Amino acid sequence: GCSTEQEGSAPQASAEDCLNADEAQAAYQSSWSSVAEAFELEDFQPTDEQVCQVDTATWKAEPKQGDSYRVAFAAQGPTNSWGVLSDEALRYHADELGVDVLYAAANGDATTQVDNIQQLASQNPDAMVVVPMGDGISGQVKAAVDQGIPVVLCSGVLPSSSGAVSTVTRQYDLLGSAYAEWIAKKLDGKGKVAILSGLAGVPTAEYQKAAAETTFEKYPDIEVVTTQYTEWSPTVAKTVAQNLIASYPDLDAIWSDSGYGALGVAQAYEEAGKPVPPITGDAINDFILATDGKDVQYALSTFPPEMSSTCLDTALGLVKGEPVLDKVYIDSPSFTDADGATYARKDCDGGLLVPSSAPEPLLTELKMCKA
Amino acid sequence: MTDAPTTTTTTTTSRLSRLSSVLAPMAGLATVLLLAAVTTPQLYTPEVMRLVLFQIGIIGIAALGQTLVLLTGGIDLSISGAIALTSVVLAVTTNGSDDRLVTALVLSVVAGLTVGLVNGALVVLRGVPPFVATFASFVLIQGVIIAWTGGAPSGRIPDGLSWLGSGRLFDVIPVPVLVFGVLAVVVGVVLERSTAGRRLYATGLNRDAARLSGVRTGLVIGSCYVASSLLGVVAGLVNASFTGYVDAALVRSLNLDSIAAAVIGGIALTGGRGRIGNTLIGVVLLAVLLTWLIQLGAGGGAQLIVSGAVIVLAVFMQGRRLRIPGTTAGKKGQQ
Amino acid sequence: MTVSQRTALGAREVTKSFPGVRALDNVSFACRPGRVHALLGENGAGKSTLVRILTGDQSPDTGTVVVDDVEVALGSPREALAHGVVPVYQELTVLPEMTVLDNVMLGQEVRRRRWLDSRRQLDVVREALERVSLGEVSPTTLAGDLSLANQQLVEIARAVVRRSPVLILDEPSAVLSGDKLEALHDVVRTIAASGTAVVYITHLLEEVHELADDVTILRDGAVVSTGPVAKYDTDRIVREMVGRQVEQVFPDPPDHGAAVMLRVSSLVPRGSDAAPVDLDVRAGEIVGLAGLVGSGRSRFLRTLAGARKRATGTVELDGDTVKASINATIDAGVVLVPEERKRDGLVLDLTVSDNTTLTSLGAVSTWGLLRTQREENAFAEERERLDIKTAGPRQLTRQLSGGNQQKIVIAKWLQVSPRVLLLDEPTRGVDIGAKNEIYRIIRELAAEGMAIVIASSELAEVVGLAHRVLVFRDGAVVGEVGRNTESSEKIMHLALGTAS
Amino acid sequence: MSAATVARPGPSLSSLVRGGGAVWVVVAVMVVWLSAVRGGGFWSTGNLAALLSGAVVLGLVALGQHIVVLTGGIDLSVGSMVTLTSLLTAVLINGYPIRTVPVVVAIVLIGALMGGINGSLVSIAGLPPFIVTLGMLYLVSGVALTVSPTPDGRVTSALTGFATSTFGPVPAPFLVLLASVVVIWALLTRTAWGRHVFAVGGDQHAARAVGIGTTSVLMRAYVVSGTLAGLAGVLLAARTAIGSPTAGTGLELSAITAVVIGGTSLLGGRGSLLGTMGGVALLSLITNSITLLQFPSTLTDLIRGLIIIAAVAVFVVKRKE
Ligand SMILES: Nc1ncnc2c1ncn2[C@@H]1O[C@H](COP(=O)(O)OP(=O)(O)OP(=O)(O)O)[C@@H](O)[C@H]1O
Ligand SMILES: Nc1ncnc2c1ncn2[C@@H]1O[C@H](COP(=O)(O)OP(=O)(O)OP(=O)(O)O)[C@@H](O)[C@H]1O
Ligand SMILES: [Mg+2]
Ligand SMILES: [Mg+2]
Repeated sequence: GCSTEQEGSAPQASAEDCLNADEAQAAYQSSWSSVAEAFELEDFQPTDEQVCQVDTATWKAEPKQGDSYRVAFAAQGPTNSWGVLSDEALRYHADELGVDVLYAAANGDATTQVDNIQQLASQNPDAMVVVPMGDGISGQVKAAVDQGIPVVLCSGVLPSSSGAVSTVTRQYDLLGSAYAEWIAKKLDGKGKVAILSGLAGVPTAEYQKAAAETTFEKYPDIEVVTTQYTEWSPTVAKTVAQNLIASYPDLDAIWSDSGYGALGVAQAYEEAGKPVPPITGDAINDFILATDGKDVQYALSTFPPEMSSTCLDTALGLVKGEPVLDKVYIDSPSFTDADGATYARKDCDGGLLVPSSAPEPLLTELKMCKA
Repeated sequence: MTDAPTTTTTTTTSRLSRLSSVLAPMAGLATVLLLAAVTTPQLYTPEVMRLVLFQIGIIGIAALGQTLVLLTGGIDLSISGAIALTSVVLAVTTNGSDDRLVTALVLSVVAGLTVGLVNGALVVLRGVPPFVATFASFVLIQGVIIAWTGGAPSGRIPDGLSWLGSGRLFDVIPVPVLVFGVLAVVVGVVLERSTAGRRLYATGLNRDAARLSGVRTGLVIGSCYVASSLLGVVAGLVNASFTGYVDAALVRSLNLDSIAAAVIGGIALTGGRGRIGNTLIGVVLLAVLLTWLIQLGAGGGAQLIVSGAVIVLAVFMQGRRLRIPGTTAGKKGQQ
Repeated sequence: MTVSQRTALGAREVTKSFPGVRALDNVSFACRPGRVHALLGENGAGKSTLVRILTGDQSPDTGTVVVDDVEVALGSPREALAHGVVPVYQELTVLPEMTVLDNVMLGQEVRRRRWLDSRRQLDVVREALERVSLGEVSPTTLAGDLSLANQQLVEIARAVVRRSPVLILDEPSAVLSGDKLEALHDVVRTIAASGTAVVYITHLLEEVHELADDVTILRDGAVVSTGPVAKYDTDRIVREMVGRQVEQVFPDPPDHGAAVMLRVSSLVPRGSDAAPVDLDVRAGEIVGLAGLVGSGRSRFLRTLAGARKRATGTVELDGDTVKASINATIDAGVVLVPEERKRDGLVLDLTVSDNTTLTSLGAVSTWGLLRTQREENAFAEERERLDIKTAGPRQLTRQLSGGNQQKIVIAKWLQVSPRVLLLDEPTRGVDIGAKNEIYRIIRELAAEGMAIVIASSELAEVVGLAHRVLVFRDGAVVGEVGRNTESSEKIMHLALGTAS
Repeated sequence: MSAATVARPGPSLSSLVRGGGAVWVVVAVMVVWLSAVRGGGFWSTGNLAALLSGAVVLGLVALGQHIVVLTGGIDLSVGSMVTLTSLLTAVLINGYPIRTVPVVVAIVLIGALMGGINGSLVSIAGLPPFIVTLGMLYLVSGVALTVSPTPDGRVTSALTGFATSTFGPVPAPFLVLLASVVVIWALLTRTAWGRHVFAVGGDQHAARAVGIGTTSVLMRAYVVSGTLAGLAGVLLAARTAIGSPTAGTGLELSAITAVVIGGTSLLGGRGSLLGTMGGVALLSLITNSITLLQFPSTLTDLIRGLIIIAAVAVFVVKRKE
């Protein structure tokens, strides 16, 4: 094998193979249009994406052990409140359905997850749900699929080379560019913007940032004056924001990928006695509560952790031979400061992403909300 | 050969060598300040300088604890664990209300004491290398926090503490830097002027000789780990009250700033060498550097590259002093 | 036999300064093939510094090193070795965690192609060990498990394997006695006979006439005299070394009290399988401990002082039991001047004053804060009493000569007004002038009523100082010898196990 | 006499620890326990393969760390070196089969080069290893992020095929680890350089005094460590197929833990390869068993922490009195 051709660059499945595409395509479009509507964006087009139905005959199977299905879950692990809820929502749903779960946590690390997937696959589960920690796990996902285990990607994407049967997620591109478009609208296409990304090198952060950068490039009069990392920590975000205030006193808006980032920024501006510029982020309860009754303009959306229960449904659908799409796009409410108050949950933990579609009993069980 | 003239030579040489030990970090500081003047002149505005001061406070408090441990010839990787643990204890026990603040403070101190005692016991009683002992307790602290909070900690820090993190004296000087200043003076006096400090230096320089002279070296070393963890608790209080929220990101990150600051300033890893002034300069250098890097708006990669280069460079400049003394085979005796 | 006029190894006008000290001052020196050249001088005269320069371990400020009549620049010991200059440094360089075999072959491994040739190595090591009288030691034992004396011999075995034209031995005999010392002398003689030039540094002046062909004497970093050994009797050597007349006389020790002050009953150090030791010492009494190297004196003293764990035994002071911990022992007033001064006795990088007050910090402080004035007064007092030669209280202890360092150790203990003073090899590596002063101090302290136990490998010293001498063999006391004319002989017999 | 015999048990444990055997006892106990609790699951070919391939990267890095620690140093930069080399492997190959061999060779050389930088700063400039490699940790991570802040590049199917191919239950990459262990073992025990590593770590001044070129000994130790990190990077890239700028984060601490649990002294000059590999085996087993036994996810870190702390407390090599 010393071909000078690049491997795997051939285009994948062509349009003709695509089954039952229309309905699926509509679901995809709607996940974009709902954001466009919430943020009142006029020209917000989804990126090209083709959604098809999976040929379920390939994956239909009886439980390999006992009467109930065993689904392996390669999770992110409880490294933050998102991870906790993602884990627990899937388990809760599995309990409801009477499905066994084989669990492994990556603690946010792709390399660990490679080992996890291999080990889970070796336990020969009926299906596998993977919350991808980075493209690096593609090879191992492929190996699991080749081994005959249907793999559903959950809350993230992998290159098509991974061979994953279905992907259940909300799009990073969607969030990144929606926030950027909202800012552009607020600024009328003109002004100085700072980008506050999460953790350098981590796909979740980098893909959203890249989408934002692409969007801002469309507006010649919007200047991205600086790009900083908040490590998704309010402490770091506040420190960074204080620096921004000092060096760019005339900043017009701040693009942030996280509510924790936004929280730190809001605090820094308030302490400096300056109005908080329009800001974006994900909808953590803390941020909404903290800005309640204050004049802060924001646009928030979520990347809901409880979508993991949909991931489980999808995986079970595969093995039961039910119709399943190869890409399932999760929609989640997006909102701006106008509706913030209606989404705030005083009875819940600050780290909760609102509105949460997780079952209330689960939230109380996890002590995230009061009963 | 030991007549009058040598007296002056020895005192001047020792004064010179003391000066030279802070010369390298001073040069580093000057370099960074100079680079900043060219690249980001806004660093010299009062607002940004205040941010530098704040950074000094935040990094400095932990660096003081680190200095004590480094002087015993140890190292404390668990400081960032103590910092995280404090904020979690605060949030969980108070749930954001001021009513149980005192209980929470007491519990934080107890938590800090426990961490310090575990470290001290591992190092002193079991002879575990400090690097590994404190790393192990760092992992354990993470485990405790995650098991306790059922995953990611979150919650509010009581407002009654917010002055500690965000307050300013006369509207100018950030409270954290004041806290650091007071603690630095205390640690400085202990090191330079107290019997405890003398015992600490003796232990760090030659543990065997100190022990045989009646110094309770185990107690000295153990106390340093406890002090370090307690200073970690103070740093944790400042840190938590800075934003008012528990920072889940802190729990997982092994923050080496305190070590970097002490070592850049000229505290030797071999123990017994270095003064509070060294730490002070190291802290200032690091604080200026970090602020400058943010001002520069360089990406994550460039920030890391510059930090790494500065660490290596700072130590390179004081390299001669840190080299294993060429004529003594005494490495083993000192541990 | 005609003496070759070639300079196998030499120095030309070498000067070397350290901060505050001129260690070598324009030193010239030459050593001829096949001859043993004794290098003598007080502590701190610069002998070891000269060795380090001759072997490339340090570089001279000015001057040059000559090897085989050619001036060479030596950048490291490695280069010196390449020129055939083999040193045995004063500080042990045996690695305790490695086997004897690896230690001997270190840096001169026998290789076949790129790999170690274990069989050849073993042969070489066996032969070398045999030569230094360590034939019974297995090459696979860890060097750290050997006694200090045997470790020193391993080091010499390492040098023997090199078969180099120049061999430098810096105080090789300091930790040797009896058979081992004889073995060392034999090795040195054979090596010299085979044409090697040997530089030999020692404080044992008897050795000089037994071994040396030539003598060079250093004083304060300068060569004061050099020539064939025949021209030097012991008196002259001592006079040139210290620059004045010195006489070693041991007047009778002052009378001691009758009441037993320190009572040690059936003491056994942990990890020892020797018979228990009993010892009674009266106020003002000086008890000597004699024995061959490795006979267990140091171990006994360390255990008595609480620095080592006891297996069994009790220690009583004036009838009160002393607990078996170092701090309890110190608090009771029993203190130890340890054998390894630099490792156990002093914090070399603290100042002389800091070291002196380390044991009595409570007394020089109020509320835990040190009072500089009180510290300096305390030091000044001891400096006066013990005649410590130092630039001042702020001088680093490292910069002091060996004898003065030893005085600092004693000074630090005098600070706590001890009842019992345990001294382990108090004059090892101490020059003759300082030695006499230490003897004077010991006698004075005894006269003040202190009980003193002194372990020493120098027979004359124990016999001369002590009221009575206990002889150790294999960790146990095998006899007691009083103060009389035949005591030395009796002690030797007891120590060697040849007593009838 | 009796007193002396009573005191025996101490030395035997300590000699077991010194020889590196102690940690294997624990590994054996864990294996027996896992077999009893989850026999089928544990001994399944798939699980064994997972266990073994999970150990490869850590094993290689620990191997390099072992040598550096023997010299009395420490290498905090190995994790970042693995990150950079694995990222570069993927980015440089980028799916072109023709590039596979030259890139793999180049990457291992890059590893050696980075090790060389560490080595020269430590040996020639005489700087403390802790800080040099801490600085390098930041520096190299920074370079990796500069090369690509997002997962990037792609290795060829030849490499991924190698990573996934097995001989029975033994994954091919594990054989690379085995081969490296054998080579390093031979270097340490059968060459003069190996002896010198111990000597330099035991007492650098003594080593210099007997004419050992301490500079080159140290230099080579760091170069070997870097080379092994490069090799680990290649294997990691082969396993993950795609390069990531954070792949090796935290590896250095695991590697140091493995070395210390294995009974090697951080002061240098003492330690056994057997022990270090035991440390790697133990850490891999812990990870494996956490998933195998399905511990509650919130307790896994606590369990891991408790085991590590117990292991270091029991298996630490004490200074001789
Ligand atoms: N590295 C050093 N730094 C400072 N001073 C030193 C150093 N090495 C030696 N000296 C000083 O140089 C002088 C000569 O020391 P040297 O060790 O050569 O004496 P010596 O003749 O070997 O004495 P001894 O008989 O005690 O071994 C002493 O005053 C010593 O304190
Ligand atoms: N590091 C060591 N490890 C094991 N055994 C040792 C060690 N050091 C000394 N020993 C043994 O302990 C015994 C007593 O040694 P010790 O040093 O107390 O004797 P000593 O009479 O004081 O001799 P020296 O004159 O060398 O001090 C000897 O048998 C010796 O071999
Ligand atoms: Mg000497
Ligand atoms: Mg002795």
